[in-house]
Amino acid sequence: MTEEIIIAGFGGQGVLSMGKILAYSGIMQDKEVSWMPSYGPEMRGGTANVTVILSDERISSPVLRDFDTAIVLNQPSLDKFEKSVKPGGILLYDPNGIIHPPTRKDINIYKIDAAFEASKMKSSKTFNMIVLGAFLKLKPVVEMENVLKGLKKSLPERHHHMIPMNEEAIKLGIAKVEEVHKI
Amino acid sequence: MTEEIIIAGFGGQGVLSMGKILAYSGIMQDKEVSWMPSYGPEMRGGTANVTVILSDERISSPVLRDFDTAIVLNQPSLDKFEKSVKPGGILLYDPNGIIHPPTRKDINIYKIDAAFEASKMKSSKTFNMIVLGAFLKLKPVVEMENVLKGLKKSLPERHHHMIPMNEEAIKLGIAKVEEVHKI
Amino acid sequence: MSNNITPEEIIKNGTLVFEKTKLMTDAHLSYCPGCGHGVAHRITMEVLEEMGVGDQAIGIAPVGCSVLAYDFMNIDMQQAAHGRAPAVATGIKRLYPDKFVFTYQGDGDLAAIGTNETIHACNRGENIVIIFINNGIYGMTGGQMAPTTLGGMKSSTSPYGRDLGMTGHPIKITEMMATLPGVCYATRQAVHKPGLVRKAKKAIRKAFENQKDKKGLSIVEIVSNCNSGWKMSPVKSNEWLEENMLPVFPLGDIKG
Amino acid sequence: MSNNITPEEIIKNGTLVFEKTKLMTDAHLSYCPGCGHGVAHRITMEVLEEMGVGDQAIGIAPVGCSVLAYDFMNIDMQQAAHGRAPAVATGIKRLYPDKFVFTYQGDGDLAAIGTNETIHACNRGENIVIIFINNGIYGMTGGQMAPTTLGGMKSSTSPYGRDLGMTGHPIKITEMMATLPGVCYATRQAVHKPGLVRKAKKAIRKAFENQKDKKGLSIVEIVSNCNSGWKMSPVKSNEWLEENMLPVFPLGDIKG
Amino acid sequence: MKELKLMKGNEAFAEAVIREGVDAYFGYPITPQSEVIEYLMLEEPHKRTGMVVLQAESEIGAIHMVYGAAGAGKKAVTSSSSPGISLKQEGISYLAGSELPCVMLNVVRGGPGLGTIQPSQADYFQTVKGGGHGDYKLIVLAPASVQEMADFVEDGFELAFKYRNPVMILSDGLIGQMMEKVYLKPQKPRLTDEEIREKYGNWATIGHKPSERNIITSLELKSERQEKHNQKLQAKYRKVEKNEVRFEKINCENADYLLVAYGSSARICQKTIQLGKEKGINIGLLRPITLWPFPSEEINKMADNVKGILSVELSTGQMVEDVKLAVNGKVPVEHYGRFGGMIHSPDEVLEALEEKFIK
Amino acid sequence: MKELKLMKGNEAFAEAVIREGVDAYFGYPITPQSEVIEYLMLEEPHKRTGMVVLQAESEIGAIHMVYGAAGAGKKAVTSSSSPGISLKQEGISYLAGSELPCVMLNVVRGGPGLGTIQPSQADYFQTVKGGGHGDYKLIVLAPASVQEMADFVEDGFELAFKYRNPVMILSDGLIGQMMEKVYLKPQKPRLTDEEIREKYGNWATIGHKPSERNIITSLELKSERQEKHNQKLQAKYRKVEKNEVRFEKINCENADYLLVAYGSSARICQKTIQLGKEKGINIGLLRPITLWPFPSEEINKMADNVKGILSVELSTGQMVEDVKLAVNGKVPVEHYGRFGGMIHSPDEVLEALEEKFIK
Amino acid sequence: MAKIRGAIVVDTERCKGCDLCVVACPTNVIALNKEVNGKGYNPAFPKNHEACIACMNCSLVCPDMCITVYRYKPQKESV
Amino acid sequence: MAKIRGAIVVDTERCKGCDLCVVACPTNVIALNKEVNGKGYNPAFPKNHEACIACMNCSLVCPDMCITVYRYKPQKESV
Ligand SMILES: Cc1ncc(C[n+]2csc(CCOP(=O)(O)OP(=O)(O)O)c2C)c(N)n1
Ligand SMILES: Cc1ncc(C[n+]2csc(CCOP(=O)(O)OP(=O)(O)O)c2C)c(N)n1
Ligand code: SF4
Ligand code: SF4
Ligand code: SF4
Ligand code: SF4
Ligand code: SF4
Ligand code: SF4
Ligand SMILES: [Mg+2]
Ligand SMILES: [Mg+2]
Repeated sequence: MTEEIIIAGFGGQGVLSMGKILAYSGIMQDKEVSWMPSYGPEMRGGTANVTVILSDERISSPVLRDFDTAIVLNQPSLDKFEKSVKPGGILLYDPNGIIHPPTRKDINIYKIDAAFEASKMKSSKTFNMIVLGAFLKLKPVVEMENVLKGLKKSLPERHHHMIPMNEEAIKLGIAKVEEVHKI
Repeated sequence: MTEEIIIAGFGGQGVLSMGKILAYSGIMQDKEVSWMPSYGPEMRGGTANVTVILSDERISSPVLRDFDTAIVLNQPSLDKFEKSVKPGGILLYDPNGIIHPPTRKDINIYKIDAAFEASKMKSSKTFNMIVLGAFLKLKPVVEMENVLKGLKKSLPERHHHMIPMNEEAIKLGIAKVEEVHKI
Repeated sequence: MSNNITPEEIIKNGTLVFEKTKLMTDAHLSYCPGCGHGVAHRITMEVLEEMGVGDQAIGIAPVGCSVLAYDFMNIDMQQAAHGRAPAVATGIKRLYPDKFVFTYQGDGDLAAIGTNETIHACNRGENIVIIFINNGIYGMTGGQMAPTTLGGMKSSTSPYGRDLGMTGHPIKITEMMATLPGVCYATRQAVHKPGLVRKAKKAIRKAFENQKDKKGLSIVEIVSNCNSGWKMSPVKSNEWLEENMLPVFPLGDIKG
Repeated sequence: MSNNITPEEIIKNGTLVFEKTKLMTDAHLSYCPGCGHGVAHRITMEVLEEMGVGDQAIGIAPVGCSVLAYDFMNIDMQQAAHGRAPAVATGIKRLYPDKFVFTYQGDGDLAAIGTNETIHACNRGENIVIIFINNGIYGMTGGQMAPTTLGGMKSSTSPYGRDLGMTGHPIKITEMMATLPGVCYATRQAVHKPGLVRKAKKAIRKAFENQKDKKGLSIVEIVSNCNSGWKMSPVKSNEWLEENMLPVFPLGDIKG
Repeated sequence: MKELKLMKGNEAFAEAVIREGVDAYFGYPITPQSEVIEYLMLEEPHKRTGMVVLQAESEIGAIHMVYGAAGAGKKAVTSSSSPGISLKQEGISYLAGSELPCVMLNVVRGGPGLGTIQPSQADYFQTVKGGGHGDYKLIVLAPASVQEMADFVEDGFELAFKYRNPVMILSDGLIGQMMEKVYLKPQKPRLTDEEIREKYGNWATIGHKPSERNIITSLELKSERQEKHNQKLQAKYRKVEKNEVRFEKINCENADYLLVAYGSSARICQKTIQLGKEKGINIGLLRPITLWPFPSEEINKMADNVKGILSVELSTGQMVEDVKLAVNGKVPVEHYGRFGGMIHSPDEVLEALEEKFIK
Repeated sequence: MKELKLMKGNEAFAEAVIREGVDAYFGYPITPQSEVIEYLMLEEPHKRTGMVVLQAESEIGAIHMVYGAAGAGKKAVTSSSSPGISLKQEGISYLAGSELPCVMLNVVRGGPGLGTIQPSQADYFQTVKGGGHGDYKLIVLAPASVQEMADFVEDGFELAFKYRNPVMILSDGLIGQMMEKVYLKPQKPRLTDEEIREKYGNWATIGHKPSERNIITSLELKSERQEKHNQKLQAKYRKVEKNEVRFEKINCENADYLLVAYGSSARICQKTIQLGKEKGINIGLLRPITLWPFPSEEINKMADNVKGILSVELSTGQMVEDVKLAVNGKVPVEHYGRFGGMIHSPDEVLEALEEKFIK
Repeated sequence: MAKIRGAIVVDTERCKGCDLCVVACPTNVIALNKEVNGKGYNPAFPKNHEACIACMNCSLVCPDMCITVYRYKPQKESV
Repeated sequence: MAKIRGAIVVDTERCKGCDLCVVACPTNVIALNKEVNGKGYNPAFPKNHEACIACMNCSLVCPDMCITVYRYKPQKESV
């Protein structure tokens, strides 16, 4: 099994840490992982993205042109990465602020209204966990138990009290993800 | 005609400027010239040497292992450069302070007691000009007229009054050079 | 019209009393929200505009958050290597003694890696202006400790607070520069309050007037916030600046 | 024995009151006749010998005439790149806080190319000693102008005399260093007269005692001749030093 | 017991530095490697091992602090990125000339000049041919994973002390910024003066009696002696070339085409091999682990059995010269690579290979 | 009217700098090239042409003053020797990245480290391959006589402005310190702002209205654009390689062996040819005048007709790599050279040639 | 004496919602909008515009040059 | 009181004839030799040796550490 994922959005949306939790979860499930961020000044206010690979084998290139799954959380990211999903792959997006929704017919498209759900949960910090839940529903590459372990590993001790809320958010994401287009 | 000369002695003996005057004289006689000094901290108090080449053709290497003429003005220089005279070439030295005189049999050896003559002239500054005279007697590679022109060129204006004394010194050198060993 | 005039009417009929100077480009600044660099840029350009010398000015951008100053200052500019702006300015000014040459530098740039170029431009009395943004931190690279970082202040390379015993005291480089005869004017200003902005601008004006009069090097230090590096909101960071930076770096003229 | 004792007898029977310290090697110094470097070397080594810490000392030789100091100072030494001795000393001292670490630097080395390393070692308060030989010139490379060269003074790069307007004033770097809290002791000495030699040695002793007591950085500037660079006899150069250098670089403690 | 972590390359390097028992780190911040000093400051290794971590006033300050510490026989580290490494060149030449061991890290970004902060491999020439003046060589290790960012600290110090030579770890923004699994070795104790002397000989300046004193210098005013010193260095370099070449071969047995790539580019090329297989193109990869000494002999041997060799670098073509020198005309050697902070994808590499050798 | 003088290489360079109408010299003393700044100070060119001569606080200061002056469209010069040139590497990379024209002189001495002050050619790699970071090239001229020390100032500026690229004159202590006849060109006037703009275009930062303003920078945070910038640089470099290769061939017609040597070493090899003749060995000499662009094509052609090629350098072997790359395996290529400040004599070169190829 | 009145125009696309103008305004004219702009910031707007006295405080401290200020000085009553 | 007497030994091969000791000596003990040493310098020597009072001035200022100083203090007459 190898799952190649790109996660992209605004700097503040928790894109990098979502990738990190995914990577940690992978490790908990004894997978090989790589997490490759975009970095630099564009992160200040601008967009950020991270490539995460989970695999049962040693990972070769951390740099990819095409992905099994693209998770895009704003319009610029959608514009940039819709074309990078492998035919038959998955595009997952948050419709909030999306004016031009995805149009490809050769991939599976899902949406998760994570911003909306997070505001309902009254915690913007759960946003990326809701998205993660949605992804895990579509691609159960790691088991819930290992995700929680990964969460624990990636959060500093003093934030461990937030784990239950995050778990809830992940579950919410699993429940709320919607199919848009299926091939 | 090509004449390859090494001049070597103590820092204060005017070795470099003697070479310079010779080079200038060569230019006055429309020759190609090169003047290559040893430089660096050893010049401070230590020994100095300069390679001068006068030629009718374009000069190739300014660096030489063997010379047509070696002019050596102290013991260390004699020790170093006696062996560098081409067979049949000339070694000219000032005997002052020389404990181990030259011994080669395959070269022509001359001496000029320039230190002594200079002290008689009551001007240590003429020392190197006396040596130059001696050399010119042995190897009249440049004409006296051009030597004087060279002297003029190489001395700053304010020292031009010293030219007559230098001329005298050169002539003295021409007169006083002695044969030591002739092949 | 009466006192009951609406804002819309005022905008149509009133006098325009403040707008962006033409010597700033229309590009959106790359700085974090509330960062003092913006005001410092603007008042520098306002001074050049008011003096009518924008087309005779050459600015040197540093390496630091203001590395892209040339995207914002609408004049001829060179981007200098980290710390070397005063040398670059020297190279230009020596050849164009009648042009207005200035550097715009951060505290890492001017007071860490660039100390040598700073001190010697001062010592030679280069007839230039240095605008020096002291925010007590390396903003650009992610908030590392600078030589100007306060004692006990946290940064990404002093995560437990700067230890004065291990890393030294916040350096007052402007005071050091002021000791050199080549420096004709040294002042410390701030731009986090309207009155201070006005004063800072006056100081910058004086600095460029000095250059015009060939008096030597003028340095205008501006104590500023780096709210990102300090990890505070802009408003909070300005308060913190007032309470913590200014006691160590007191405002006012140091020389000239 | 009586007052009529001969010198030869005194040598045999008298007390030895002065001889070359064992912490100087037997190598002949590479310096020009009469150059102040020799005395400065010797008294530095005498202090270490008297403190009994020669085998706990690490010296840093600069680039300059004293580049070969390691041939003469009979202790562990490192040769540093031009101007970088204070950084090299920092590297050593941070790892051996109980050893005696000092740099020996000329004015070109310390106050021109090395200004940054100098200032920041001071600012960090590195617990080291800097022996700073100020002869107002680059001796080693043939007498070029240094930042410390006096106004009007001739050098091979100021052949018509240093022009203060073009090249700046002689820099008083020791005074600048003294402004930094990390510097516990800054003093200016000379070694061209016996009394001054005694004082200079005391200053060096104090500097090393400071290091022992972990007080911070001590700088001992020694105003010295470079008779070769100045193109004077040693005796004349010392007179010239007294008349011309000392008014600009007055002797005495500056701090501590 | 090895410890498993998910870390950035820069962090793994920093943690490995602590665990290696390194005595001192001196550095100056620069993207994309500031995590090294930030991690060290956060970890407070002075509490863990007594290790010194100091932020220098500049890269020049840092390299000369390393010079001082290394001259005192200590394990010293510095790190920077391209422009900062350029500033260290005089110091690096001094370290090599004085034969001082140390480990340096360059997390390369795109140049020239201020350039970009994105990954690049355009400092190969600077590192391998001599960015500083004079005839000298750095031992150069090129990590291709976060694991190697950690492992090469130990390897680097072994080589550095064995040969009394500075070692450069030539990484890039990609390896520095990415996170992977890394197995960390257990903490080594820092060596005492006695252990250092026993292990590596008594050459360090830590204070001695006159009769036993040590001198660290790269100066030799007498040319005869300077030439001797250079000869000694050259003899050492020949020894390193003979003993320390390291490389990795992937899928090379029956390869028709050979990729030569190091570091991040080698990682990318691994995937290109896969893509090639899918297309029926048999590609091998030789990954130099030491860039100097370069695996010239191995590449020369490989040249006997392939139709073409592609040097794949994030640069406009630098290592390709060493590949050509190794191949000496036997088969065509070409270069491919994105640059200026751009990164080629595995597909692009395959396309380039096809275009240059097959189409 | 040309003027005949007897001058040191360093002095000839300095005088030619004045006569070229150069606007500014910035430098820091170092042996064996301090005569450059000393001569300039003595000559007071500010009185002759208004030229600025300033002793900087360091080599780093000097190169960045050059950067400023060059960015202002002026003819700016700096000079130094090996350790000082290492310090300039960041600045040089900036000049190349910002495409600024200037002329630099390196009067090479033996390294590494502080080394010796005697002549050497061990900075070839640093100069030709890129001592600084990033993908860039310097145009490199190698004078082999005092005359060329003077002439290459004009040539250098022509190339520098034509390609908006820094030019390095790679000399050494031998050429710098020796005196020869030199014919000096008449004084050129310094160019006015208008002349500069007309001749070289309007890119300099000398103060403009906002609508016409100029920016000098080497930064491009967007990798796409940085890659484009690099491609532009590379296209320029290919043009230089096509148009500006310079070399001299001596006795090459029927040579059995070819010496490749530049600068002082080429002078020495000229005599070796003579000595060879006396022994019945037919030796040719190819002297690269531009070290970059390197006369690879010509050497490759020559390789068809000779039995062996000897790269003769005052180093442990650096240019020999470029010779090998040019020859690409056609004939054996060897290196010979003294180093560390030692200078090979013409006889030694001949002996080396015999030993490597004949005996 | 007639009160001086002022008005401001905020370039909401430039604005980064830093709040500095809000704090600087002596008459509490300015507030941040709940709606974000294209860059995701809550831009300033003159919530209490009538209170503006054209003191320029807001424009002086705005780092992003978002604020243009107009002044209106009514005919003096005595004239 | 008995006069303190001194004597010096000059290492003539180290000496560079700089004259500094000559100038520093309060009792004019030292002069430079007419004959040069192996390095070509005119070395210092105690020309007027009896006048030496062992003040060490010469050795203190000698940059080349050529001078060793001995002191002799005659038995005090009163003892
Ligand atoms: C030679 C070199 N070293 C380091 C850097 C990395 N760097 C970029 S900006 C910077 C510090 C900037 O701090 P400061 O000058 O205070 O400016 P600020 O961002 O705070 O305005 C550093 C260290 C660099 N670009 N070049
Ligand atoms: C990087 C570098 N730049 C320049 C030099 C040349 N250089 C050697 S010594 C020296 C100046 C020495 O002057 P100072 O420090 O005053 O020492 P002094 O010789 O006067 O005692 C210079 C410029 C060098 N060796 N290295
Ligand atoms: S990081 Fe700091 S200095 Fe830089 S733009 Fe942000 S607030 Fe301003
Ligand atoms: S050149 Fe000057 S400083 Fe150097 S040894 Fe001679 S007198 Fe002393
Ligand atoms: S001009 Fe003054 S009163 Fe008006 S909004 Fe701005 S700060 Fe408030
Ligand atoms: S100060 Fe400027 S940027 Fe900040 S909120 Fe006000 S208008 Fe917006
Ligand atoms: S010890 Fe004093 S009195 Fe004796 S020679 Fe020396 S200086 Fe003169
Ligand atoms: S001071 Fe020393 S070197 Fe000078 S003359 Fe006297 S003994 Fe000789
Ligand atoms: Mg800052
Ligand atoms: Mg000096």
